[in-house]
Amino acid sequence: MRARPWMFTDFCREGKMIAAFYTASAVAIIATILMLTRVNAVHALLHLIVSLLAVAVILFDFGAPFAAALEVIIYAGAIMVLFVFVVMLLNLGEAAARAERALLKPSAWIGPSILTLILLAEFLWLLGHGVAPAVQVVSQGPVEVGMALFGPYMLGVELASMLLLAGLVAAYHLGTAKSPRSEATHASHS
Amino acid sequence: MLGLLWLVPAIPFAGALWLAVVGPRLRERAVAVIGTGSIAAATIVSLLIGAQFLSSPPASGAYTQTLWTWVGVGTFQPGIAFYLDALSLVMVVVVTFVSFLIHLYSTEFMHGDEGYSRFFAYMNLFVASMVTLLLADNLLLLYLGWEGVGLCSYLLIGFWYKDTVNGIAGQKAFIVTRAGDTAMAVGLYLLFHNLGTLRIQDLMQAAHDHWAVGSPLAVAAGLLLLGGAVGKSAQLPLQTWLPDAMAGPTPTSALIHAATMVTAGVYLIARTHVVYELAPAAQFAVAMVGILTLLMAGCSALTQWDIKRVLAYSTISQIGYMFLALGVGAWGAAIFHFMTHAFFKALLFLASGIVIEALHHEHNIFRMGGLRKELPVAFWTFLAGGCALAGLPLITAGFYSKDLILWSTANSPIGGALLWVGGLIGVLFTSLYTFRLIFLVFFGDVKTPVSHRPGMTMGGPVMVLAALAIIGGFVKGSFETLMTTALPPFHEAGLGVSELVSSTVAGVAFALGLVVAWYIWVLHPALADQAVEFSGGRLLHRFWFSDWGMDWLYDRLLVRPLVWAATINKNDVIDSIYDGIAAVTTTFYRAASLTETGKLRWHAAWIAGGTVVTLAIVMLL
Amino acid sequence: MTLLLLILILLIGGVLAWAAARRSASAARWIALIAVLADFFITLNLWISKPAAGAGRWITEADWAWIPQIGVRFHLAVDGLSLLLLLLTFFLGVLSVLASWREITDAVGFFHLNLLWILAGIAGVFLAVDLFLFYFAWELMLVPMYFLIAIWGHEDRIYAAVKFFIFTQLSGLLMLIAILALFFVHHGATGVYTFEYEELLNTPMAPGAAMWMMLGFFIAFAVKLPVIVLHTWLPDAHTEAPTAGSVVLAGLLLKTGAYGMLRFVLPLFPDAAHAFAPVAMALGVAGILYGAFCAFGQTDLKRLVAYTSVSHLGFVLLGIFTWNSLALQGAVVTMICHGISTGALFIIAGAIQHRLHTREMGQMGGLWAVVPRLSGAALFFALASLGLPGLGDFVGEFLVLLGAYKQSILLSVLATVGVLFATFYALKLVQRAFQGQNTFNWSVPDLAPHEGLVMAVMIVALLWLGLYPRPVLTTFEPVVAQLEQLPAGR
Amino acid sequence: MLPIREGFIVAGILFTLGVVGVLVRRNLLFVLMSIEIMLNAAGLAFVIAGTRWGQPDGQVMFLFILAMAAAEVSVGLGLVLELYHQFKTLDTDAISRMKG
Repeated sequence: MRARPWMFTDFCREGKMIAAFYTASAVAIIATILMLTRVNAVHALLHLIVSLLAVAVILFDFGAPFAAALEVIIYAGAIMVLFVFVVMLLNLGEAAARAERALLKPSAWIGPSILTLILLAEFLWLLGHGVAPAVQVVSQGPVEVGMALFGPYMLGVELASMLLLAGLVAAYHLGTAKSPRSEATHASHS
Repeated sequence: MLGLLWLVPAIPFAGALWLAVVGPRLRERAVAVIGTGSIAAATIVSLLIGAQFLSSPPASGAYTQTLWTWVGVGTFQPGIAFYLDALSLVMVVVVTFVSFLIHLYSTEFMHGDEGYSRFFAYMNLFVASMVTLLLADNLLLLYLGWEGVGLCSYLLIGFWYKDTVNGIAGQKAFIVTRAGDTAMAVGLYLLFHNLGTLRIQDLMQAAHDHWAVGSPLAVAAGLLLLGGAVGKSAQLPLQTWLPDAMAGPTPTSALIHAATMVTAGVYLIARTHVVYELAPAAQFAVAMVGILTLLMAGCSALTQWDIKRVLAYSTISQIGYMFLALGVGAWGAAIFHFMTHAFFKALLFLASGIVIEALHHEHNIFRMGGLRKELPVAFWTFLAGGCALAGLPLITAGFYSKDLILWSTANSPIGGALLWVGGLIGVLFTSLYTFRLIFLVFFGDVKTPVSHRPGMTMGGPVMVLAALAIIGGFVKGSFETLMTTALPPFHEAGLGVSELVSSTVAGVAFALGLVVAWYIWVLHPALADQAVEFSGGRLLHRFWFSDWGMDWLYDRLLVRPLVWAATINKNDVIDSIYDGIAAVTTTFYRAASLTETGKLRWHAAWIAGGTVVTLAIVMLL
Repeated sequence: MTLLLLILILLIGGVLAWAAARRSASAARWIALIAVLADFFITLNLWISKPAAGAGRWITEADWAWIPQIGVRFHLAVDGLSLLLLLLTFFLGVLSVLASWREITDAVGFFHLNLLWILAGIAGVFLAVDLFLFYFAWELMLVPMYFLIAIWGHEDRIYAAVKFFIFTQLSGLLMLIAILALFFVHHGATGVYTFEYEELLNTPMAPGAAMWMMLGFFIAFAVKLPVIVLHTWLPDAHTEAPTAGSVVLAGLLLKTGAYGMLRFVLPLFPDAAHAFAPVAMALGVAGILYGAFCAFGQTDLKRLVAYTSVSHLGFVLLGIFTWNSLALQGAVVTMICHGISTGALFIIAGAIQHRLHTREMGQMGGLWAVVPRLSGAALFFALASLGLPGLGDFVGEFLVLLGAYKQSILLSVLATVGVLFATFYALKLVQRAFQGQNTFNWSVPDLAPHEGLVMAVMIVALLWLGLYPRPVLTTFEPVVAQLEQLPAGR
Repeated sequence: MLPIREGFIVAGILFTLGVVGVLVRRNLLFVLMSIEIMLNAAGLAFVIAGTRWGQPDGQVMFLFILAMAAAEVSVGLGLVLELYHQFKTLDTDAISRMKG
């Protein structure tokens, strides 16, 4: 292993990292559960952001500081902000919340939750069989990731950029859909 | 002269073709001239050939004329070839002569009928096929003539097609005869397969060489050919079609269902006599068929009220006599009886035609009466025919031929006392129903006035036939010797009943029948009805009237179930298999489309379910 | 070269007819008629000039390389069997064009294109001696037939057309698999890639494989020659097709099935075919009896005639698999005469439908007085179909039965009973449609001159085949000799 | 010494919670949010795997998932707005025109 500068990760090598991992996981899971059960969209969004930040911490624990940073910047920062923006745009208000509460009867939860519990059980059973010993964490900083990205995954990067371009064009198109053309059709309808 | 043999079938065939194509446009007179002329020409040619044949018989006693090979495949080489020997000569001469008389008769009888040319076309086609049948050198050509006459009988029975009953009667006749023909066809396959040829003379020779007497193949062949003969000659068990065949015009009944076609079976058995000599069991079967039909038809004839049906049953009974003669080995006697029967039965039918025409198509004999003075021509000729049929001793031809049969039945090794007695009872029945007919129709008081008297073209043939019915018998001696050239002579054995004894006994039976008939239907007309009154009599009467219930039996046993099953299976049960397959696929499709509820959550749930199942499989395997 | 000409004339004639139709319908009809007549005379002179002179197996050949890489050659050849069937094809082709002279009024051009292309496909099937080309022609023949039924058909023509298409297409695929299997087995044995019929003839192969390949071919031909269980497409297709369609369908398409068996199933897999023979013969006899039984139950005139084809082709199947000279000759004669007699019955049925606008026999009755010449012709052909001696069908059926008797007495007797059943439906046809009272008091015109000509030609043909079939028999002689030499032949 | 297996368990739990969210919630927004969770859980699993083998590939895959999630959200929310504009409701069960 070549020498590299001191990084914050070295600090956490001792037992503190494991405790951080467990707390972050607990926070993530609780936040997600709260997010699912919320009636008000904005509350759910905030819980989701908390959950994403907790996942970022876990990522950091697993020696992927670059991924954790990205998670915070793009995922929590960009995507969630987009969500909040759209929710504000729709301004659902109290009526939607009440309707939501009507729909969320406990009975609605039973079917899917049974199904997902089976799914979870299968995960755990499969994990149980896989060999995953606790491993000495070797953190992979942005250097290694960058090297890999523009090494074997060159094609993947190009495709990702194409994907983002497509997303951009679609978003632009849908966004402007409410331009005069739809107004005209709207006018003709009424 | 013999070279013109091919003209005998060719001229009527050409006449038929010409009338079928051009006929409808010709006037009635022209059609009559062509129709009758062609048959007259055929008769003259056959008479000339007969004369030359008798005066200077060819060396081997037979003359063969081959026109062209019909079907040529490997060893199977049947040709369109004609074979003339004494047997076929007599048959052809009688058939052509009687046909000519009947054609002459029907020119006037069918006068005014809108299908006039069609009638003569069919009649000519019939004569052509009958002559082909008689002159056929090989069994395949015989089969062609055989089916041809069956076809013409179908066409002529259903001639007045406007009335569906006639159509159905024609259909019935054709189907029943073809049922017999299938048996005959199988017989042909058997003969060809085992003996390698269908040429009759070679066949007989091969049978003689290869088959021992009583060999199962010979018996099978004999029975199969008997099946064909029984179908065509309306013998037991396929006789149900002949009474219904009376739906056709009377000249047809006279020609086809009395004189010629129905005796085709007799000719077939006579022609293939070697097979029967090799198979005594089959020959005995022929005798049994003969005797049983003889008696059954005799009884049924007693109960009929339609003049033509009485004559129809009497035809079945007389052919029973011919089969009996064939069965006991008296080949010559059978042919002799064929000749005399052709004359007097045609006569009876034509005379009854005059009677029917005179009483505006009245068929019921109980509504006729006292025509003795009204229609003298019909009466005297009918009387002559009737006596010939019943067998008035010494004068009529019928007596000689029937007596010959009875005598040979008594004296033949196969026959015996039982068959002889049966024959005698038959004579009694015959004279009984004949004189019943004569007394009811011609004696007593006139019940329906006579409107139309027959002209010369109807009276002439009837009188000629009457003459033949009388003098026909005297040629017995020379006829016998002529027959021996083609058919094996009759060899006496058994009871040794002399000629004189059997003829006197027959004469007594005839007289008894005459007296009883006179007593019942002239002196005490009411007696017949009383006889039927008491319970047994009514049942018996109905039973005999419906031809011993056989027609009813066939209808219930064969016709109804087949028709019912066919209508049930109209849209083809096998088709339902494929409709079934189509239905199954549609149900699957419909079930699959139910899962398309359009709700997002359901789709997500299906996906999740799918992953669960796949993981489960991963886990388990 | 003449063989290629035969097909080209038809293909080009079809296109020309279609083009000409824009100007005038009768122009299209005349072009079609001339094209088929030309083909008929070419084949006729081919037949008359050298009836059985063919030195080797073929009378004449036309052979070009088509796709050399996989051994496919554009190889057309004629021997006794295919020459006779070609003659029948063009004979019925001319008559079907004549028969639909007045009946087809809409899209006449496209109709004649389809008709001529079917005939080209059928001629291709009879001529092709390269299996690849054979399969190509087999499919080519199918598509225009589908259009013919689907566009110019009667009431539920789409159902009938689709059913016909599925049945034939599916079985065609089985044959394709069998061809390819044979192709590769041959390569395995000899290392040569070829679809050439003569080379594929005696490829050594395992009996099991041979049986499967034989069945592949057999089922494809069994659907076309309607063997009893696979026959249900036939009544629908025949009833719904226009007259020309029915005539071509009954007269020719059924014969391609029988031809296929004689050309491919028997020679290519002699031992397998020999082992399979009893089953096929039993199927044939079952077909005869069941076909006749169903025909007897029908009330629709065309459906009745369609079922009679099932019965008659049962004889052909019986004849083919009896495998002796008598039965084989009988099978070919039956094929030809059935083509003519059933073709004629369909023309008559078409004429009646054209006049009365109904096929239900219940509504006919008493037509003899109204249309005597048409009824007379119908009677003649009904008698031909019930196997009256003196007409062609009888000669064929008698030979088949005679040959079958050598093989198995029971089957031959049952088949003869089948002939008796034939009487039932033929007489029912005549009785129900033409005799009896004119209850619906029809008054319709009798046969038109051109229809009369068609009828007369067919009557003469049947009488000639019935009384003097030797020319047909001698033409087919060499092929029978070849078939008999096969190891399994007796 | 980080417990890899527990890491995967957490990812699994998060993923299943996402699935429950998708199945239960009728509101389209909540469905989208649950999908985000599922994506996130998958990303986490990839990173943990990467760390387990000491390869940067896990993080590269995570990066791609991020890119995909971003594109998906932008389009998804665009559609949500369009849908809301059309149907005036976000209840997925109501919007079920695509019936079989």
